[in-house]
Amino acid sequence: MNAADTAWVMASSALVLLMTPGLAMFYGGMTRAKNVLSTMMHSFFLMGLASVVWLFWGFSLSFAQGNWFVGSLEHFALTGVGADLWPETKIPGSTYMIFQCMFAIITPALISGAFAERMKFSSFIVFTLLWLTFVYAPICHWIWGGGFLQKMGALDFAGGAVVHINSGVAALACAFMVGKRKGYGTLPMTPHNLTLTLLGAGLLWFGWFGFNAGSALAANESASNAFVVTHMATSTAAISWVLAEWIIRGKPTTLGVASGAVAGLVAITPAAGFVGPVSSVIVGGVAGVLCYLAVLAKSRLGYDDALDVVGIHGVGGSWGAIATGLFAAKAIGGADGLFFGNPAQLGIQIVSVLATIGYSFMVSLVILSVVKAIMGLRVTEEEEVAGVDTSVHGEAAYNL
Amino acid sequence: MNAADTAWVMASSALVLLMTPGLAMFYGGMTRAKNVLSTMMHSFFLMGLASVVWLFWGFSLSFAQGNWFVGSLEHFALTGVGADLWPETKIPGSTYMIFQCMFAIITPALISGAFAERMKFSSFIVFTLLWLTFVYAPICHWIWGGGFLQKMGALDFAGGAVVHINSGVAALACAFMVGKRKGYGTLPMTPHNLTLTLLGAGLLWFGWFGFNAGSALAANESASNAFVVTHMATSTAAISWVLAEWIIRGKPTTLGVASGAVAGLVAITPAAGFVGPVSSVIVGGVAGVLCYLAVLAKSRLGYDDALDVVGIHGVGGSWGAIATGLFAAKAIGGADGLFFGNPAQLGIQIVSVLATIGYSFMVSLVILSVVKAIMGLRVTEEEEVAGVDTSVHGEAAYNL
Amino acid sequence: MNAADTAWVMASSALVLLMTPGLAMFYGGMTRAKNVLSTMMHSFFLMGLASVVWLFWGFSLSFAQGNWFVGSLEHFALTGVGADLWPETKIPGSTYMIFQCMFAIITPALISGAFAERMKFSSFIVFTLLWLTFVYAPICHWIWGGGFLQKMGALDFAGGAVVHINSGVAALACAFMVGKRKGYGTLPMTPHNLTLTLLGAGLLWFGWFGFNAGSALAANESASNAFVVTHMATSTAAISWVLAEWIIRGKPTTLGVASGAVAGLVAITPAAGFVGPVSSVIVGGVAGVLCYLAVLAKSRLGYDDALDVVGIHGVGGSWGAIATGLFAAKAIGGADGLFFGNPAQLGIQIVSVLATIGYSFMVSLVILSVVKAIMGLRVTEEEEVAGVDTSVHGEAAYNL
Amino acid sequence: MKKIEAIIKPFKLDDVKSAVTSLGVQGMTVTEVKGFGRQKGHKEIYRGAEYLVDFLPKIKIEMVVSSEIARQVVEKVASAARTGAIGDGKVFVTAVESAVRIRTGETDGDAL
Amino acid sequence: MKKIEAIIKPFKLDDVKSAVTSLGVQGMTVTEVKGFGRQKGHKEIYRGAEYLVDFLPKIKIEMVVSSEIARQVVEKVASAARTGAIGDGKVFVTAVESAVRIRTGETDGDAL
Amino acid sequence: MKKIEAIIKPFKLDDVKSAVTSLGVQGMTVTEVKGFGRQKGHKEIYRGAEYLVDFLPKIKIEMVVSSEIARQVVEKVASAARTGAIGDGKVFVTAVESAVRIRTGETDGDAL
Ligand SMILES: Nc1ncnc2c1ncn2[C@@H]1O[C@H](COP(=O)(O)OP(=O)(O)O)[C@@H](O)[C@H]1O
Ligand SMILES: Nc1ncnc2c1ncn2[C@@H]1O[C@H](COP(=O)(O)OP(=O)(O)O)[C@@H](O)[C@H]1O
Ligand SMILES: Nc1ncnc2c1ncn2[C@@H]1O[C@H](COP(=O)(O)OP(=O)(O)O)[C@@H](O)[C@H]1O
Repeated sequence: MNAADTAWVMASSALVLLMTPGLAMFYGGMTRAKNVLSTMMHSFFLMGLASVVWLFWGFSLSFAQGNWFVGSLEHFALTGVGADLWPETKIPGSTYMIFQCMFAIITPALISGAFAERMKFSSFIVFTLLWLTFVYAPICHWIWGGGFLQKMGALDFAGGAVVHINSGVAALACAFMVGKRKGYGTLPMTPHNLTLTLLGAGLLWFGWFGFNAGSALAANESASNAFVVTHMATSTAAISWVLAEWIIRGKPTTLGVASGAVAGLVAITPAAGFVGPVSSVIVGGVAGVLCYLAVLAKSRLGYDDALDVVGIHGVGGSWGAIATGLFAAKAIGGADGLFFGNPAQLGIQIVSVLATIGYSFMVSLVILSVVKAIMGLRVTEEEEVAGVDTSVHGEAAYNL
Repeated sequence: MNAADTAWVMASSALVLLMTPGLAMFYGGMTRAKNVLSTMMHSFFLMGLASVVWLFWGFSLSFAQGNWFVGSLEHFALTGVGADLWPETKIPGSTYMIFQCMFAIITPALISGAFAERMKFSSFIVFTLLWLTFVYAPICHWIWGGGFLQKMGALDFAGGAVVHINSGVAALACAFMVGKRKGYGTLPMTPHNLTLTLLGAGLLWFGWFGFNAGSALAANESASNAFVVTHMATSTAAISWVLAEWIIRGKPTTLGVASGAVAGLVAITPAAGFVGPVSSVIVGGVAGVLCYLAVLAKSRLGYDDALDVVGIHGVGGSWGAIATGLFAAKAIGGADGLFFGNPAQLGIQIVSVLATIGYSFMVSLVILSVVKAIMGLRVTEEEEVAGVDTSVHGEAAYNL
Repeated sequence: MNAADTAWVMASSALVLLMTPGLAMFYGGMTRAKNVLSTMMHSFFLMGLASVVWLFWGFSLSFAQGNWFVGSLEHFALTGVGADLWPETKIPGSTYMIFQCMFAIITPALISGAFAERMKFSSFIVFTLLWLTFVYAPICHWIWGGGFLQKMGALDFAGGAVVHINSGVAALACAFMVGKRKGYGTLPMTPHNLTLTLLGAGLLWFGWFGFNAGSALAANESASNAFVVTHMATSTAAISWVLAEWIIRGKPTTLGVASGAVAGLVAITPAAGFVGPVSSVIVGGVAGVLCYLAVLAKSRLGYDDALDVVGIHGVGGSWGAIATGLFAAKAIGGADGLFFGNPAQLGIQIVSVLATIGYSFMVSLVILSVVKAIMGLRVTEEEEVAGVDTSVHGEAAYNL
Repeated sequence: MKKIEAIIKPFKLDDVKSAVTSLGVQGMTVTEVKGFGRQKGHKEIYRGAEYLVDFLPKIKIEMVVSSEIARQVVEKVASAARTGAIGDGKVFVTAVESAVRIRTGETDGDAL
Repeated sequence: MKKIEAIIKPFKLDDVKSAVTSLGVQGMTVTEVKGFGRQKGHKEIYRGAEYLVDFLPKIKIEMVVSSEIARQVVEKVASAARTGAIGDGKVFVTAVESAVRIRTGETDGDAL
Repeated sequence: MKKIEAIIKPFKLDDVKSAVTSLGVQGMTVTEVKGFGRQKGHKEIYRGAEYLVDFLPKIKIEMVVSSEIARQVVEKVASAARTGAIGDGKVFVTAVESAVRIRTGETDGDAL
């Protein structure tokens, strides 16, 4: 065991855990005051629920030896995952498992932005249980657990496809199936507390160093490169989103700087171990503008993805996966992309994007249809008007 | 010196430091708006006060060689605590000292939840000074500094007795001696800002990885196990508290998920180095339900422990200490508990719980009586009605 | 490469990055509700802007081999800064670069407290771009990049001069050039949300362990000492500020404990690698009182440094640099100060303070004059009365 | 002149505003209030302790208008704010003796 | 009909509500206000700068009731809100010309 | 007695308070309100979606005073609150039938 690597991956695991409360703040600030708790509850409850799923079968289905599609139940309840080194790393299996656990928490938490302010809490629980099992675990296995995309040579350093495309596409399915918020498009639905959203963005940026640089699974040069390009892509995306909106709408906004930063973090995620700093500036710069335009386009397309999971994670993640196929450089991460003379890699990346989109969308739709048929997906109209916080959770966020 | 271990314990120290601001948020959000600053002040002022006590005599009384009961003044003002390795570790003495310092900050900060919204600030300072000296330092010495409980073989990985039972029991003494808040039981005393409480819970969960996994004092397999079981017990407790209240009161709440998480963190603290992941799920699952019931019972018992320190830290810590005697497994931490064929360990754990409860309660009562006699414990009724923030601290939290 | 050192400096970089959102909270809570977003925007936008400057020319001008005054463009766009070890360290160049990047973000963010609630956003951007290039990079080079102050033997462990005196003095120039807020001295300008300020102070304290202990660039005894003295000076300053105001104004405040902590963090920054724990208590104790008095004096001096950058960073940083010349001890950091028999060091420290003050003040004034002439520095009076948030950024922080 | 005071459900504010603007009402003042009435409140639960919140969020609109149009305004407000569900609120009319526009010093009818 | 407007100390709200409910008052509207009067305020201190806050938090209750019971209501409110300490507040009575229940269109007495 | 109700710009509160205190007014009640009128609002932008906010923050001051000084108070308030810019606000006067000081039970003139 390498103590330094273990220390780094443990620290990274803590950082990634913190991203979920960070996300809760980021999302919570954007909802109306009457729904902030229910929105944060999605993230906080998942910190519990997804971990227990992970412990019992999620990790095993994702990472135990299996077939091209999914793992097995060999590591059910973490059997055989402990002090021994995880293959091809110098860290204990338990460290590897817990690092990955944090990814399984935040991915469904990201989706929850799509159905904020109206989802039924019990249906959310059932949906998530099924989704982690039938969508997250297989896709995770495809790319990181020895599945077919990994065998094909798809590059996804820290979860562009597994986490972001996956959650963005599932969010689209949710937005369709759950339907629009009452009054969407006519009532103002302005963020109720942007300081909370900014705080969340700050915690996400901080935690994401664990997400990306921790994915090197060692405290080495690769981790250091991932750290640098994560920061630089994020910085550039924060600026480029603000510049784009300043030009298009006339005002540079704080929600824009926060959203741009998240867009940059998303886009660099698959590329972090493969591209250098100057490339990362391009990846981030494009991500900021692209995701801003995607969010603007939403109102035209007419679905109500309340907190823009599709526009930021779906679009940003897809761009990142493709950008990895463009900017990857052997000197950095052992593989070349199109601009370094290897067009094949771009093809592989596109396959991984399409496979993820197709599978995640279809299976999410199926799960949602089943849940809808059995127990419904939304709170009642009366509960929605009164606010989900008091009607479902029996609490009011503020008594100032 | 082992650089990786030192890096890990320094990172853990920073994490544990952050728990005290996290606690300030967690507590502050639960008070009424007119008392939030005074509540947060307890935690923030202790970050200063307890550290200075620690530097001069607290660390020495806890960890310098002494007798069965208490250390000595050998390390007064940190004499002899510097670059040299701390015995039985590969980290500098200064690193060991500062890690432990963070525990001496948060323990009295935890107590402050019992007397929130009415304690006199000057009396709080005097109480804390005496309490750190006459309660914290001895109990810390008993268990970690070479005192009689350590010699008996009591297991307390990261502070179930030293930190949680100790603070929970002292909190009970405070609730008795300080008395109920004016209007308790008749006026509504609802949390004024649950987003603050959730943020605090998130920071506590994050910081607690330092608390528990840092207590291995090395970046090794034991730390990794502690990390994993901390996370899993917390996850389970967060869920089990919510399920319990959902069944009993009909609503799953965000204050419930936050409280459950803290209950799980507390309960796994003594056990973190000794039990495996499946056991941790049981430890956490029981903790969530048990602490919820303890909090419900409070209203029957009729003392006003404003922020439920007794119900969560007292009860959760005691359960954790006993659970360590049940679930400890030699394969994990070198000692077996009842369920692994060693009933003696359970006996030792019970002794450590009873000793901590008895000593902490009695001496806390004595200290409080002395402070009450000399300077009183409460603000005036007028100050209490107006709110402690403006009347004692001359500030209002919000001018929105 | 030493993996443990690399892990520690990466973790420290993440911690220092978090300080800027922390600062945004700390500052944002102190403004009026109508200007909180614009104030936080300064910090968040700089997380983007300063990083891009750093990547392209900032790092190179600061740290590439150059002359006594400034570096060169040798490392333009990070050419030659990657996996290879950075000279005299055991960490990759990329790790060293990103750690330093975080300092280049927070320094101009600190300045922004002086012109909060009235600065024009576009002028802020131009000012910052010029300031990083013509003020930050040279001074950084003088002290850490091989420039004349480093050659003279000036001691600045983690940025007393580079970060704090520098930003404090530039803040004074800004306060003069931008002018007072409308209504300053007659209208009440009370903090709108002190819980946000306390949260910010907590994050700053946490992140500062990376700032100071990370500046050892290794997970060694020096880092551990820096960690300890950082914590102890901060603790003492938090207490001493509160005691000073309690005596002078009759109330111990939470804004006082937060401000005192920051004053202590600032003062110990240059000294962290050179002084021992008992000295650190003196450094912090003096800092708390001195900065409190400096803030009180402001109202007499008649400039409107809105969030007290001069009083805390300018005064605290200067005291810290001088204190380093007093309390430095060879046994700790290889150099003695006046109290350990080496009066020459004090002289060198004073030279470094004066050089930083003189250069930073003059060049900041020149930059501000140029920006003022070309595009003006302030929002219009109407925008200021309405609040910068809605008028410049088109957003309202709170819709509760 | 009459002062028309309407207590309505918060999400009806925009409808009421448009309705009265069409009658030529050029100004109004809006306050967030809590209402107690026939509409029942909800329970809030904190760590198992239940609180009955019987004050519900409402919006109070105040408009001073000339006596001639007062009746019409009342009708428009009432119909715009109606959902038919309990808790829709009330409209009250009181007499106003005089009015001043601060900016210009104009009084009464001209001040509105 | 009369409108009874009471400015009271915040923690007396529940007492006043129970007192008037017992007289058959079925609705009221409550606003958080700041009061300035004989009761003195407090100083706030931020980094050493002192601000005198002479506006204190109060609650304003508005109830429209039939003229017959108005006097009784005023008395009940005043006695329920009394602590005897300075700052207890005031009760004002004004005439209301008409009232409408938005939900049903009922008017005047029936609307209350 | 008269109730004087003034809607003013928030930053004029202190000026108005001093102005009327000099006339012997000893109490007033202040509410944060939102005003809609000739003064136009601002646009807010969230992730590119624009919202027109036409309700602006204002302060409502209510003072009950004896009929004799009512006219003077109105003038003082209007001149203290005037900036000359659009949105300065209004002053309305209504009749008050009776007043009670809760603390003592004093009524009418003595209650103010
Ligand atoms: N007598 C009253 N005086 C003042 N406000 C009232 C009165 N009765 C009701 N209200 C206000 O009107 C709101 C709606 O009244 P409620 O009785 O719940 O339903 P409805 O308007 O359908 O009869 C209440 O929440 C309260 O704010
Ligand atoms: N003339 C007035 N007009 C309107 N409100 C008043 C008036 N006088 C007092 N108030 C309100 O009543 C509250 C209590 O008044 P105060 O003079 O402090 O004490 P008391 O009611 O005991 O005489 C004030 O805070 C204010 O809100
Ligand atoms: N008819 C009215 N009834 C009640 N309040 C009004 C009325 N007209 C204006 N107001 C209030 O006065 C404020 C200022 O009015 P506005 O028309 O913007 O400017 P001005 O006072 O300069 O004419 C509004 O924001 C609103 O609060």
